[in-house]
Amino acid sequence: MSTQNCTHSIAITGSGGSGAITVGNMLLQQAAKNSLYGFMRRSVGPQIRGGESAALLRLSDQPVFCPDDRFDLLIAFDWRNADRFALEIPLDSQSLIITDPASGEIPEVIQQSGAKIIEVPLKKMASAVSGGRINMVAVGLLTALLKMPAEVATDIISSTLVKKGEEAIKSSLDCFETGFNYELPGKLPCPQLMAAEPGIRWNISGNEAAGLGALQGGVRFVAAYPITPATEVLEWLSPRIEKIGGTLLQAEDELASINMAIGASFGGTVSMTSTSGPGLSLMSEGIGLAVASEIPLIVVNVTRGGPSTGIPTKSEQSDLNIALNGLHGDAPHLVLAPQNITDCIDTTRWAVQLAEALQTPAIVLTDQFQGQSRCITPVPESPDLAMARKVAQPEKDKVFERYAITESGISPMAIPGTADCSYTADGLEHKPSGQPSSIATDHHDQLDKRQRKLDLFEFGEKWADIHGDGQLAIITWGSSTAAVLEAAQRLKFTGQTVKVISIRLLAPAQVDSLEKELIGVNRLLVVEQSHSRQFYHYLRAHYTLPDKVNVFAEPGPLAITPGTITHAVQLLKGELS
Amino acid sequence: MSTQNCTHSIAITGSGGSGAITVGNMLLQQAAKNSLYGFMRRSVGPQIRGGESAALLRLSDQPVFCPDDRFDLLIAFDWRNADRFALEIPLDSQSLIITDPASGEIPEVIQQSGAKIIEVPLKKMASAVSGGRINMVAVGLLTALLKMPAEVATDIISSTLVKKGEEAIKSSLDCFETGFNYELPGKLPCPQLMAAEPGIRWNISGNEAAGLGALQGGVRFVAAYPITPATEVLEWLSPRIEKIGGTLLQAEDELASINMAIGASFGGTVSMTSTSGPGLSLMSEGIGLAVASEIPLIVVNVTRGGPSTGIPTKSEQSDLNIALNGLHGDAPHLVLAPQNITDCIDTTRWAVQLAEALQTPAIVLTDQFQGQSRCITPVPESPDLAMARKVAQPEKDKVFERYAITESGISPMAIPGTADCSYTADGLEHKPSGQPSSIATDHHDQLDKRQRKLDLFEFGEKWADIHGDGQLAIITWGSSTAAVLEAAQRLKFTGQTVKVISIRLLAPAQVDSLEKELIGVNRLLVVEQSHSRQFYHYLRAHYTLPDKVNVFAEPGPLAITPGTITHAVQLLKGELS
Amino acid sequence: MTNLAKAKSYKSDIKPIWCPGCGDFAVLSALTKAFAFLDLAKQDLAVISGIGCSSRLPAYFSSYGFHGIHGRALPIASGLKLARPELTVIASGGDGDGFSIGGNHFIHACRRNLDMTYIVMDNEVYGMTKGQASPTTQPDWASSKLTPHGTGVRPFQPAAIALASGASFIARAFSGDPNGMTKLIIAAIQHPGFSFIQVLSPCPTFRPEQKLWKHQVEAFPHEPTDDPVKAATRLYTDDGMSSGLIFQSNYPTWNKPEVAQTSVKQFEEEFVV
Amino acid sequence: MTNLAKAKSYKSDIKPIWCPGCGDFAVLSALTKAFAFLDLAKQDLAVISGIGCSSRLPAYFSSYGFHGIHGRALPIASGLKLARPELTVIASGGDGDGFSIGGNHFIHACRRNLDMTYIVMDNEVYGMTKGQASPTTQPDWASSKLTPHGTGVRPFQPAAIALASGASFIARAFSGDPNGMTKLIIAAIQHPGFSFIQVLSPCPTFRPEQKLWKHQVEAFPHEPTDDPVKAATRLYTDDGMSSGLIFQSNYPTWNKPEVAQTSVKQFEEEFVV
Ligand SMILES: Cc1ncc(C[n+]2csc(CCOP(=O)(O)OP(=O)(O)O)c2C)c(N)n1
Ligand SMILES: Cc1ncc(C[n+]2csc(CCOP(=O)(O)OP(=O)(O)O)c2C)c(N)n1
Ligand code: SF4
Ligand code: SF4
Ligand SMILES: [Mg+2]
Ligand SMILES: [Mg+2]
Repeated sequence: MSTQNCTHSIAITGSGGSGAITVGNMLLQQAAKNSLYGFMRRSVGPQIRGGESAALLRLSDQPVFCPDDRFDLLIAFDWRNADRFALEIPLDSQSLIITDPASGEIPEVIQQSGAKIIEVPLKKMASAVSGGRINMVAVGLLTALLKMPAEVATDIISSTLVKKGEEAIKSSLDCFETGFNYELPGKLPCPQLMAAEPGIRWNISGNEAAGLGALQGGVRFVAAYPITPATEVLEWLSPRIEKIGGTLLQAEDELASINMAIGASFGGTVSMTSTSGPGLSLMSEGIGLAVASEIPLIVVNVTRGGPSTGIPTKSEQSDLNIALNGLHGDAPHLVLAPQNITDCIDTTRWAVQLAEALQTPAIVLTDQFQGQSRCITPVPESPDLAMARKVAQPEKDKVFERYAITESGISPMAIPGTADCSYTADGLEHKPSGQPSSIATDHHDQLDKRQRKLDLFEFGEKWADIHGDGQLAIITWGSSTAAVLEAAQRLKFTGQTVKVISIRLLAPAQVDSLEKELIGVNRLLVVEQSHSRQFYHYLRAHYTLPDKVNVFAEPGPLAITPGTITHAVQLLKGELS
Repeated sequence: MSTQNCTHSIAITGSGGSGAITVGNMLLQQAAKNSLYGFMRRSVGPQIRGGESAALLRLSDQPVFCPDDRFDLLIAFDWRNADRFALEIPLDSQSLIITDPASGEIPEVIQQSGAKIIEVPLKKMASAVSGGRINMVAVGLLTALLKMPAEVATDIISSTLVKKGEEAIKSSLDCFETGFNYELPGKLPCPQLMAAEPGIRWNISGNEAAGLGALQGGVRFVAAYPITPATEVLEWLSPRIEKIGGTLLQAEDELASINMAIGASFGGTVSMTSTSGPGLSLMSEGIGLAVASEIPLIVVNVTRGGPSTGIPTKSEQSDLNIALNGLHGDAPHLVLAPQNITDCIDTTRWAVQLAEALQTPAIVLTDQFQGQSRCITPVPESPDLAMARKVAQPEKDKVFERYAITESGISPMAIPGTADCSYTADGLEHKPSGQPSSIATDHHDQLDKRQRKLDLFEFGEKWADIHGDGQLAIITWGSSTAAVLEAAQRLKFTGQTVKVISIRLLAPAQVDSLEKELIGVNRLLVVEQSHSRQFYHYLRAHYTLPDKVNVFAEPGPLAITPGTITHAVQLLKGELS
Repeated sequence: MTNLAKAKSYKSDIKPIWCPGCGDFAVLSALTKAFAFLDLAKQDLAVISGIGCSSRLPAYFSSYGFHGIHGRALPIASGLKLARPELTVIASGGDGDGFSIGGNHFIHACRRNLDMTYIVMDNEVYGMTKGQASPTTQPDWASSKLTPHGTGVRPFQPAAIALASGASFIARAFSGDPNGMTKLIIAAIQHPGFSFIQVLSPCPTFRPEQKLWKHQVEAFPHEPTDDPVKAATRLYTDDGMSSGLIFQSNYPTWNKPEVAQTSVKQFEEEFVV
Repeated sequence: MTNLAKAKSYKSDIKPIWCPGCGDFAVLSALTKAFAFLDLAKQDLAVISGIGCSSRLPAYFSSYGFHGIHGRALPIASGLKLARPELTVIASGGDGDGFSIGGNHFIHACRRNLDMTYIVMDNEVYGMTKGQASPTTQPDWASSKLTPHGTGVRPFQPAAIALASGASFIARAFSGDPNGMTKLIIAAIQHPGFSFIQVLSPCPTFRPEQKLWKHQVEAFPHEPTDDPVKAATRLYTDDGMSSGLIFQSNYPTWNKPEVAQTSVKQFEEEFVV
């Protein structure tokens, strides 16, 4: 990404049943078909059904993974509970608001923005069509406004509604046309998007991506318990995993699901579970068992607002502490974090491979922001081959020792069905044979071994992504990365260079690698989405940082945007000069 | 403690039923009655009954809370499974071993020490008495060897065995006499203990002490699930709490016990639970609920060897990570650690008071080493008064807001039964009224408030204990403190001064207080009993430390002894010079 | 104050997040009517729940309440009741909350027989997480992506489990029969011991077919019994769609033991050697 | 090889930590005899447990095993069985492990009906933690400091709960009758579905009075039934001290659905716009 992005940010809101999300989805598909890119979040109210919802869309000529600081356009089907959205849809005097005068007065919080208001008789236009719906009028309006071709849009409408029958398609197309041909007294405050390089595009959410990465890595057993915002990982996996010989089971609770995954992995099947904060808490004991008994598995944790039940539908990066340090005893394990929606594929796949290679659990920390958003991206690169589990076979004249002390720290692991290698896995401290032992030397040997296998492993280049260079570095992780990278790009456009380090492998800490990257950096800005500066404290705990460190830590539920980061950098630079 | 301790370390071992522990207990009582002090650990094998056990005793003219580096005397009733003890009973050429030739050859691991072996026909002596037992012969032998008066010993025998009847007492006294009068061809390699200041002594274990501190603090409800080594906290509390109007309930599991404690505390009753690592893992979700819904309670965690089921009967300080960072989301809470057996009273009481004042859970981190050991101590100082919970009453013309935003961060808490203050406690993020909310400003207000109440509270002097002064400081916590303090005392005796800082209040981190104490310190030695340097990483995460920091981190199960610490200090000093 | 106005006084002014037509509205209103009938003082009443659509209940009352964590309504309620026996404690939640993640507390609460009432709004689905199978879901219900072929597992029988676990009051109500439900709730609160009411409470959003329940639910054809054998026989032959009081017995409730009282100072004396 | 020698070949050379006279020795030996009788290949056999004295069982076999965490034997065993249906999976543990902390998995494993065997060594006490009351302990047993007046709670009825939960094979064995136990274990392993055996297995250390069990346990006076009503009737009138097969039925077991197979690449295609 070398030039300034050209993007359009569009919010479509309405109360339940108004079809705002459908509009967003259709525009996202149009973008893909028109060789553009896009990113879409959804925001929903507390009501289970019939509550308000918003599609928060961003279209661009480059891949985008985060929202902009402001919206160019808000199209509101009604104003019910608009105050609940107001903070999520920042508007300014450059913005447009399209609304139907029939939906009543525009709320004060929205008017304050000074955005230009365009009144369109959406309801009237829709009701002129038999079975017409305003959201399809909106698709028409927006397609025209964005100067996207009508044929692409109508194709998408037809194929999307194919199950609803001919009549529904017909009335939707009519509505589309009404909207498309409507003369809007205003245009978007930004230049038209120019098609980027053509080519096949994917439309994928982070939760789907994590599911795909898991299957690519070799996962063939999943046990889990539904929880927002992780359920879609399971919903994507369930009908698919059975088609490649695997099994997904909805368990009675998270205690069952983590322990089922342990049992299946003990049996030689690559296993996972997926959850969010409250479920991760319940899984701690099981994850600790996997550490002690050296059972590989992955836990995809889609973080939501905490603590406790918190804000289930909104995002935060506040499960970092528990992922890193939430196990009792000395329990070294893996923690990885994908950096954007498509990276959910790669990082999850890598997590599976590492867990398998290292016989230890890996926690993949994604979040609601990545998990439940969709993006349009180029087709991701072809994955590495799944790393196969090193399965022990009997050796002549040698008694099999499951927890043998080895130089690499990795012991031979046999799986049931292998003759002459039987053993009992144990979460009690044990001798190399697996027999329980409370003797100091056995404890130390096994503790050393479990640590050593992580310390000695060659993790390679993927531990972090490094972008740019400069004396000022921004260090971040996970879903905050997208906003940081876009901020860096904007800064570069104004001639300011910053180095961006985004850590993918959070545990074990890659001390040498990071400290090498910090050579020449004299000022560090830590960016994370938590209240208690969890990432900052983690960095301090494990790495030697430059003398001057600033922290940009904001809890959810609002997304971190590029502008807030460039602003933080400007402040630093001001301070510096 | 200004002079070098004069202490005797004595190990009594035997296989199940041989009564080794009884010998230790009787000697401990004799010490108390003879105006001495003492400390006794127990070590048991994996067998539930009939396995080997050892009483590891240390008698002194000053209060002692940790074992010495070596043993002066080992009296072994037999040698079964002696290898399992060998590492716990370091002997040297100065040591004595008393053994019965009839129990067979002394194992190689023991002989290697070069200790002087004294053969005593224990079995024969015991069988000369009708119903005689060798352990009573041993009490006699040891009483004489330690030059303690026979009358005190016989009184203790008689009162201990009162339930066993006249005959048992008679034969025990006879055995005692045989032992007492036996001419041992050797004496202890250290001067006779001189009685310290006379006065009433307590004989107490850390688990009992934690129970007592809890009741002093006002705890009147306990729900818990048995787990080694925490069960004795409950066993001490259960028959007592009901005598002061309280309730203890054995729950179906730890999920139930933590949530029952939450329910009871919501009801206005000061509440606690007690557990160890695996149980603490299961409680994470509940503790997080207490944070979010602002319910005070305490969790006394008696740490054992980890990870997973680990080594249930042995000690370690490796639950620090989970205690500090084991909750999902941003979940500020209290973590405290008693520094020795009697401090279990004070720290637990203080934890109750803080939890109540701050409406948040407090985790008290003790461990097997403190919890299951007994000591003889002077009568502890009279406790502070229990801090009463600030219970809200209705205010005229004001709607009660349970989670009102206040300057101190502490909101008014009403309890059921109070008219016009009813509210619904919630672990979902909420408005000041308690009504669920996913709006950013509500989330930020409540996150700020829950953090602020901990940040602004005046914790006073008890956050740490500071001893001595010097440019070299040792920083430690919890049960490692005793060995560190004794090491400091030994160093002082050789003219070397070190400053010892032992942190009692681990969370919230007392940054200013510690950094003030570190002024003038240019070298820091961190001492802890964990493999992954949990305390060291915690310190780095939260405090600015001197440039030169060394870490002495050893996992369990062997106790940290003063000599290993003085040795570490010598190494540092050597390096320095 | 008419009874209806009085019932209303137990409601808070928070608007339920429930979907139009959700069965839980009727449970909320039946509870307020029962409270009014029993003339309970608001401040001595606490409604406790877990997490789920149904578990949103507590905030809709003007009494004390606790909206806890998923599956733990019963432990929180039990702790409260143990600490404050004089309060009227109502535990509540959904079939997922109570029978899936909370199943262990359910069987042990039945055994423990504390004097409280547990109301499970059973819609045979996880409403809050948008429609997965719960333990009470029929094995062939295939509308959840997580169980695309149905669960293939025979449904959990709440009443039979309660009986086997030793519950002393077992009833089934239907939110389509609010008066019957109110009467059962009154009886449950009056019952000294643990009272369990399974309320068939439709979820029109994820189980639209449950709209038919109003044609299917019938009154239990038997008088309530205190004989577990009779109750078991009936339950094992019942289709799960009959409402009414099934079983009531005077099992002993868990009680604080009567012991002579002393002081913490006394315990300190015990440590003196 | 005589049968006895063969049975012995299923034993590892680790010496049990159990107290002399512990009932669990007989369970270990009955299992090896059943394995020998069924001629199971060691490497295709896995014994899974939780934590407790009884849960130490797996390491004493020469087969595969997993000594897991307290209360989770059944999930670990279920995961293994789901992933490797061809293995013979035995879950095992104590009454505390299975009915207290593990109670929820017990009822759901009964429902799920995977083809495995679950053996609970019931000594009505927590042995490993030195003698606390378990769910099956009589309410007036007052020898634990945690319940100095007894639990005051009616005991958990494992067989009745299993029945209400939908288990398809329910038996009670006695470690004082090793031959009877061996036969029941054989039948349990042969049964296609979830087989539950409650073994009365005395703890002479913390429940010395259980030495009397050998005079109290009698064979069930009935033939096994497949009628839950009959089984319930018997169980509700039984004193919990009769041994034998109580209930066996051919409920459907949970099975992997038969679906056409494809490849991960195919799923990738679905994302193409
Ligand atoms: C520990 C944990 N796991 C999972 C969830 C997600 N979750 C919330 S409600 C719910 C199920 C609700 O179903 P039910 O109890 O039947 O209530 P309903 O919504 O149907 O009324 C689940 C799985 C959670 N909040 N916490
Ligand atoms: C999470 C957790 N809680 C508590 C314990 C402590 N614990 C170990 S075994 C046990 C009970 C054992 O009783 P049971 O299952 O009946 O087995 P038994 O020893 O009687 O054979 C308990 C409470 C633990 N290991 N883990
Ligand atoms: S989803 Fe179902 S249970 Fe939830 S509120 Fe809507 S109708 Fe009620
Ligand atoms: S304590 Fe009881 S259950 Fe445990 S090994 Fe001893 S006799 Fe067996
Ligand atoms: Mg439900
Ligand atoms: Mg038991």
